[in-house]
Amino acid sequence: STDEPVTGPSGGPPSTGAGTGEQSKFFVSADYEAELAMLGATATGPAGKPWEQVLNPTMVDTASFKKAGPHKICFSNAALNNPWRQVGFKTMQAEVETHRDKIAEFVHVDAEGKDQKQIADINDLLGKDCDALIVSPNTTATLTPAVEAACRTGVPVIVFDRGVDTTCPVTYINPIGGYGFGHVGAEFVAQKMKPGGKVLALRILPGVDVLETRWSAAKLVFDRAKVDVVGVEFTDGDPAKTKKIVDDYLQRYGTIDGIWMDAGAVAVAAVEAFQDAGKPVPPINGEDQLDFLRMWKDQKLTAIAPTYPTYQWRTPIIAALRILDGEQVSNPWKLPQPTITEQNLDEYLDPDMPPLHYAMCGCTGLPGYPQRWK
Amino acid sequence: MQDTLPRRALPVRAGGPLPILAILGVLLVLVAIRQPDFLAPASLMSFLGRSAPIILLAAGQYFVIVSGEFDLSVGSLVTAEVVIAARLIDGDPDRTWPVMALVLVSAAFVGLVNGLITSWLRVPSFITTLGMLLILVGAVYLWSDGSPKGELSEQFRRFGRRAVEDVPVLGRVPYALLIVLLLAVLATVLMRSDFGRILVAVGDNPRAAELSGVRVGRTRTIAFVLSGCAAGVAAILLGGYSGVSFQAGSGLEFSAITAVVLGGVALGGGRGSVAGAMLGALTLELLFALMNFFGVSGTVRPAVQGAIILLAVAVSAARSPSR
Amino acid sequence: MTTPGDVGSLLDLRAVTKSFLGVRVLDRVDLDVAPGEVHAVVGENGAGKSTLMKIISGGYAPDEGTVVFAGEARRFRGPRDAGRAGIGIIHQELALLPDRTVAENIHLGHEPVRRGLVDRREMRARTSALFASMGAGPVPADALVGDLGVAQRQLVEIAKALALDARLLIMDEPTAALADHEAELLHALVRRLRSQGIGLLYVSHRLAEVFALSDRITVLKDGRRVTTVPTAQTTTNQLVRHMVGRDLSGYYPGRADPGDLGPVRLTVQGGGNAKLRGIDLRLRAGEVVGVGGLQGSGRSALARALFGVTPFTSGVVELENRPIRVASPRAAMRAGIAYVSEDRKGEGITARQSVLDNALLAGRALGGAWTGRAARVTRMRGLLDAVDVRSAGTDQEIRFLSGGNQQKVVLARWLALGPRVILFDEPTRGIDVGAKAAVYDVVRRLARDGAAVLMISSDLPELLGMSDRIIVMREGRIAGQVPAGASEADVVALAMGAVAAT
Amino acid sequence: MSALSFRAARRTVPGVYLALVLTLAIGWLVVVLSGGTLFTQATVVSLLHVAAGLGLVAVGQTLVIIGGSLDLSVAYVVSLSTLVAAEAMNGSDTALLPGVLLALAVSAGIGLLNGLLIARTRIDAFIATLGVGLLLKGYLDSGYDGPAGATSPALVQALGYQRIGPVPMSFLLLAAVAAGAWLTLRRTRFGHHLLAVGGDPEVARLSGVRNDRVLVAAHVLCSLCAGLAGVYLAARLGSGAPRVGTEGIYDLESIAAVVIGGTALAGGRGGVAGTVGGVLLLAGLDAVFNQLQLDAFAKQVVRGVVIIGAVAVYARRVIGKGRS
Ligand SMILES: Nc1ncnc2c1ncn2[C@@H]1O[C@H](COP(=O)(O)OP(=O)(O)OP(=O)(O)O)[C@@H](O)[C@H]1O
Ligand SMILES: Nc1ncnc2c1ncn2[C@@H]1O[C@H](COP(=O)(O)OP(=O)(O)OP(=O)(O)O)[C@@H](O)[C@H]1O
Ligand SMILES: O[C@@H]1[C@@H](O)[C@H](O)OC[C@H]1O
Ligand SMILES: [Mg+2]
Ligand SMILES: [Mg+2]
Repeated sequence: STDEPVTGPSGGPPSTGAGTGEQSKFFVSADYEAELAMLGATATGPAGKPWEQVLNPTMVDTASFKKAGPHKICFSNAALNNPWRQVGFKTMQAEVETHRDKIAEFVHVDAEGKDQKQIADINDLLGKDCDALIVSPNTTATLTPAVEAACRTGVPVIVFDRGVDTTCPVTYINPIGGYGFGHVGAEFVAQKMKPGGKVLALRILPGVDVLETRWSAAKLVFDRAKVDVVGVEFTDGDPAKTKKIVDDYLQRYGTIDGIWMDAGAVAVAAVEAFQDAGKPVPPINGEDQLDFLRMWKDQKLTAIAPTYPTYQWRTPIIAALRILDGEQVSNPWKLPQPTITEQNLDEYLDPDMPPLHYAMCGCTGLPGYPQRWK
Repeated sequence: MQDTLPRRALPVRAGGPLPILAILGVLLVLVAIRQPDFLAPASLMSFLGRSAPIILLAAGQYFVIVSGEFDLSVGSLVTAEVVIAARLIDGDPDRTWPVMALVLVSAAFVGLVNGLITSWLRVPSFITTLGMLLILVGAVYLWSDGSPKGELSEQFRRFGRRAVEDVPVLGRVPYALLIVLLLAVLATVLMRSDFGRILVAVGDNPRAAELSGVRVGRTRTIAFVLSGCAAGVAAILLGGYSGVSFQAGSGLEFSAITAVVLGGVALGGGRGSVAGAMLGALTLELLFALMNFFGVSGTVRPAVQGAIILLAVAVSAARSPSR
Repeated sequence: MTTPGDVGSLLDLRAVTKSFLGVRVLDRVDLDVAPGEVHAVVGENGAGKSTLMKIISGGYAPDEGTVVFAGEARRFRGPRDAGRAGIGIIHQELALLPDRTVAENIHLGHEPVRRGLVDRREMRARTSALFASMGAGPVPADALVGDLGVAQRQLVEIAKALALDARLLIMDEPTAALADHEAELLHALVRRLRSQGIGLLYVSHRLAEVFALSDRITVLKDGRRVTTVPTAQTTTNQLVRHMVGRDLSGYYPGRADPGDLGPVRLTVQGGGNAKLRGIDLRLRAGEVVGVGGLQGSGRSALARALFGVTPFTSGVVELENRPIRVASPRAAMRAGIAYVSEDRKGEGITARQSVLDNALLAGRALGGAWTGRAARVTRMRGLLDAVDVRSAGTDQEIRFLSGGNQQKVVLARWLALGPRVILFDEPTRGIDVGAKAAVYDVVRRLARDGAAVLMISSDLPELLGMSDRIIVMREGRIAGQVPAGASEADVVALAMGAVAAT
Repeated sequence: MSALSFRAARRTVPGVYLALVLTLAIGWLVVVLSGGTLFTQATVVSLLHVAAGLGLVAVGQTLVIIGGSLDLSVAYVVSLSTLVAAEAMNGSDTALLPGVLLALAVSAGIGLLNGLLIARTRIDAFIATLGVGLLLKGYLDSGYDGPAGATSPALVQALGYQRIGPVPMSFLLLAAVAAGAWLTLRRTRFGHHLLAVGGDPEVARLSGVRNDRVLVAAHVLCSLCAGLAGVYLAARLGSGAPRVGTEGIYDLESIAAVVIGGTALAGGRGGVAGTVGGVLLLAGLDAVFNQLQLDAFAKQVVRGVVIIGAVAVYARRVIGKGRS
């Protein structure tokens, strides 16, 4: 017998980068255009509940999955190894609690950031009579065969956050995405910095699609604006490493006029590096993590925070229940992806939450708030 | 594996800090050529300050290595202490001092446990401290639900972040640098004391030491405690420098061991100086800075680092007489 | 005397020279062995016998000189090379792996292979055949060597050398660990091998067997060949004179007069542990008590029990009439007992530390006052001078010193503590004559200053020359005691199992 | 001293299997009491898959550790091997064999480098393999920003997903490699020499063993095993994955499995049977924790305790044996 996916594995997405010769293979021009278009689109769905809203919905039929409750919902999680995922997972658990009547059991398996383990985990879950399977894949290409195998068992599969290279899941849920994130940050930095200045791009790690797309969009902006990107460095999300890198660049170039980041986790460390060196903090982008938002407010930074909201962790549960009720859902399910600017900054500042909490958790109304997230 | 024919005796005492000083000198010359401003007081001070934690960890690791053991747990100990400090202080400046004391005491305690397991249960220290690495990381994640909570106070952070301002000539002198200098002097004095000499003797030949009345297990345990303490101080400086994160100490054990070996200290014990170990750490940090000045891409740096380590260690292995 | 280089010789060494860390251990040594000849090599401890054997068998490369084997000049790249050429060796120190079986040890490096796999049945069969050919009792081929006793290990070592089908077989003190009847077996084996035309190099301190077995004898002294003589043309006395190089009288410092003896320092009653049984012992201040016995008879075990390394598990130990428990070396040191191990490299020195650090090690370990540390260093420098340590300075790493000077440093380490009881285990092993004399002086001086001295030695003349009385050990017990002035024969008789003479 | 005591010593099932049975039994009990099932087919398949990857690396690691050495570069060799295999195959079945061979050849080359550095240049194995690991990391980080290449579908089918009942082919591969390593250690000259070199290099040398060659060969075999693990992972993942080795922490985990299995870190003693037991124990813990949905972090703590505890038990035994 075999668990092999019928379609066989597929490679990475084709690299079409018309006019962007230097782009990485992660750059898909059509997706890029679509995402930028979505930044301006209005979402449908209940107001004030962005996790239920959809941008450009394309509904799919799910009648074949209709099933009487209560359900057993299974979740194969890539990892719980950073605050973003921790906040998201707590939000997901709280969401599950709001559906106690419909969800009899919620099974969660943590792959600890290992592709190999996640493939085994998915296989394991397939033997557990799950009514729906939610997957947050660790790596796009390598998890594709396992997700395909899951689809073939007939269980409704819902993928969110990072994607897979197959359309077999019932739906793929995530916010607008990396191109949007990267573009917003880069546009801001390019506009606010002194013309012809030097930008340092700080990245977490290579190879994760949602992060790669952020950088490829940013690169496009900087190329067009003829900004001098003096360095692209990986920080591993380590604040100490970040500070050292920024410090070194300040040594080397005397001044840096803009900082672009593909994720906000180490934004505070980057800002501190300027402060500690006694240099003015240049235009910078972070994310919706509270430590950065507070610093932005307190230090009056020239900043912006594109987001990749953690409220997206609520949506897979909602989607699963809708699918099991036979209701139509959108595929892909694109969630709004708000940007925090100087104008709306105050809305997101919550002095009671811990510094590494993400403002866009959409969790204030959920059971256990705020204690669960502290 | 190796022939046992002793090679010709060397005029230089093996394990001394001379070779590492030579490497450091070469790197400094390269810096001076490529980025002369780096050697200006302001940037040099900041460089030394931010290098303080790894220098301390190298010193701590030195005690353990020179006594013939390994400590793989220091990186995760640093992480654990930073995370614990943040959660306990939770932004409240009044808790700074008690928590700092707790950090030091608990780090020493972890060292004590490492030492006791190694010398009483006779578990090779590689395994003891590997297990401890897993336990510490797991426990601290478990305790904090997988993401650091709370916040370090400004008072806590100043040791790793702030400086004595307006010093003549030097400008800002980071507290971290002062702390590391103080501890370096203490470490050097310690290594010249009876205890220090005994520690090296234990690493050289534990049987001979034991038959001369040395309490080998106790001596090695103290070395682990010292390594734990160094990790505690490093945690205070590193937490201060960059704030709380789960990455705070990751991989530092390997950097520290590498630094110690670069500094002329023999794995297996019995040879090398604590000054050499600390200079090894400084050299490693300078190497990173240099790679930046030469624009070596971040992703290629590990390769350059690996090549230089292999080269440096191969050269000194070829120079030193076989055991 | 036969001139080296006779036509038809199997092995022919010319002017072989070897230095370790700058110390010349072999100095232009010539040696030849004919097929079917047993050529004995004798000399004091440290004369260079084992080093020479290792050079012949490829363990070391000579610094200078040539090795001609079977008519061909050779430069062996290693023991494997020599083994292939037909040279087998039984090492003085057992070269066996305790975690491997007898058969695996015997065949290490030349395992029989069938269809690509090690043929274990063949290995077992060959092992049994080897032991049978040696006339030895059964040693289980599948036993772990670590589970065997020392005599059996020695047999394994011999079998291992025989397994090679060597044309030249080197035996470096093969009978040292063997009881009489086992030694007899070995002698028979040697004769049989000789009759098969195999050349044998036979190193031994047992002069009786040297005379019984060998055709020619070469005497080494301080790394030089003193003489090579046909066995039939020499006598024990001549040989000893060649070995020692001077008259033995006057070599050892004077003994204690009965009036010099002080109170009883140390007594043991019914002492026993895994290696020792029923030890009754009394050491008085001012006396040097020698300990004789064959290798493996428990002499070191006695010293190690007294020093708390492997403590007595039964019996009573009293120091100056107060019962003490010596559970560790540290406890022994606190009680005023010192111990100079027979294994200087493994247990005596910390090779890469300085002379001074080595000398201060015990004092530091006992710790105590922070004050007076400078004085301690000054005192130690004086002491190192007093025992005449020759080094490039007290900062020099001790491994660069000659064995004798290393030993003097170890002595200084203990002298500084002013021990009331001091245990010497083979204190002159592997050190040169001059250093030996210095060691003897120190030993005697310690006794005169009121210490009780226990001195283990395998060197019978030394034992007889130094001791005020000699206790002889056999199989973990004290077999008996002989007074000062006894003969070698008296000691050997006791050691070999004769009834106590006194 | 007797032959009897020897036989007992040799035949003892490595203690790790007792621990394994206990762990699985207790785990099974706890899982059942909490209303789940531990030994479903899917769980067993998953467990064996996880064991296969780690097991291949750990078997190789066993060889170098027995020889008194160590390999900290295996995690990078695993990653590199997935990439070499997948890129060479590029999704085509015809390139299957060349792809596999190329991956293995590259891995062997790295093992050769490790071995030569350690045996010839006499750099401590810890630093040598750490340094080589860094070289590889630099290559991987700068050369790859994500999965690359495509594994031949036939290999994916055969090695990645095919199974016989609940036993995946990959586990059979592990079984075969382990059996081969077992045979090598016990029944080949090389194996005997390796145990000797690890046990006492001087004794080995005096007995005519060419220590250098033996050690180099052990490192080549170790890297080959890591390379094979890479080929398996390429089959499992469908492409080359530049970080799969480090994500899997194959370096430290393989060493942990080896010592849990009773092989002495100092060399000269131990075997692959114990290692396989150690791997199954670690994978079994994974399975139990998965079923109980306990935190990965709690598991980490348990792993740490198990590793120290297991070795403490072995150390106790050796001391006990030495004293008796
Ligand atoms: N590997 C070595 N390194 C340094 N010195 C050595 C080494 N091997 C032997 N020596 C020294 O060389 C000298 C000769 O030693 P060797 O073992 O050849 O003497 P021996 O005649 O066999 O003595 P014994 O009768 O005690 O066995 C001694 O002083 C010894 O300490
Ligand atoms: N590491 C070891 N493993 C097993 N047996 C050993 C070991 N070391 C020593 N022995 C043996 O234990 C027995 C008692 O040892 P002990 O050293 O007391 O004898 P000895 O009479 O002093 O011999 P030697 O003349 O070699 O010093 C001897 O047979 C000795 O060779
Ligand atoms: O999981 C990812 C998280 O680690 C990063 O911080 O943001 C994007 C997510 O896809
Ligand atoms: Mg000898
Ligand atoms: Mg002895």
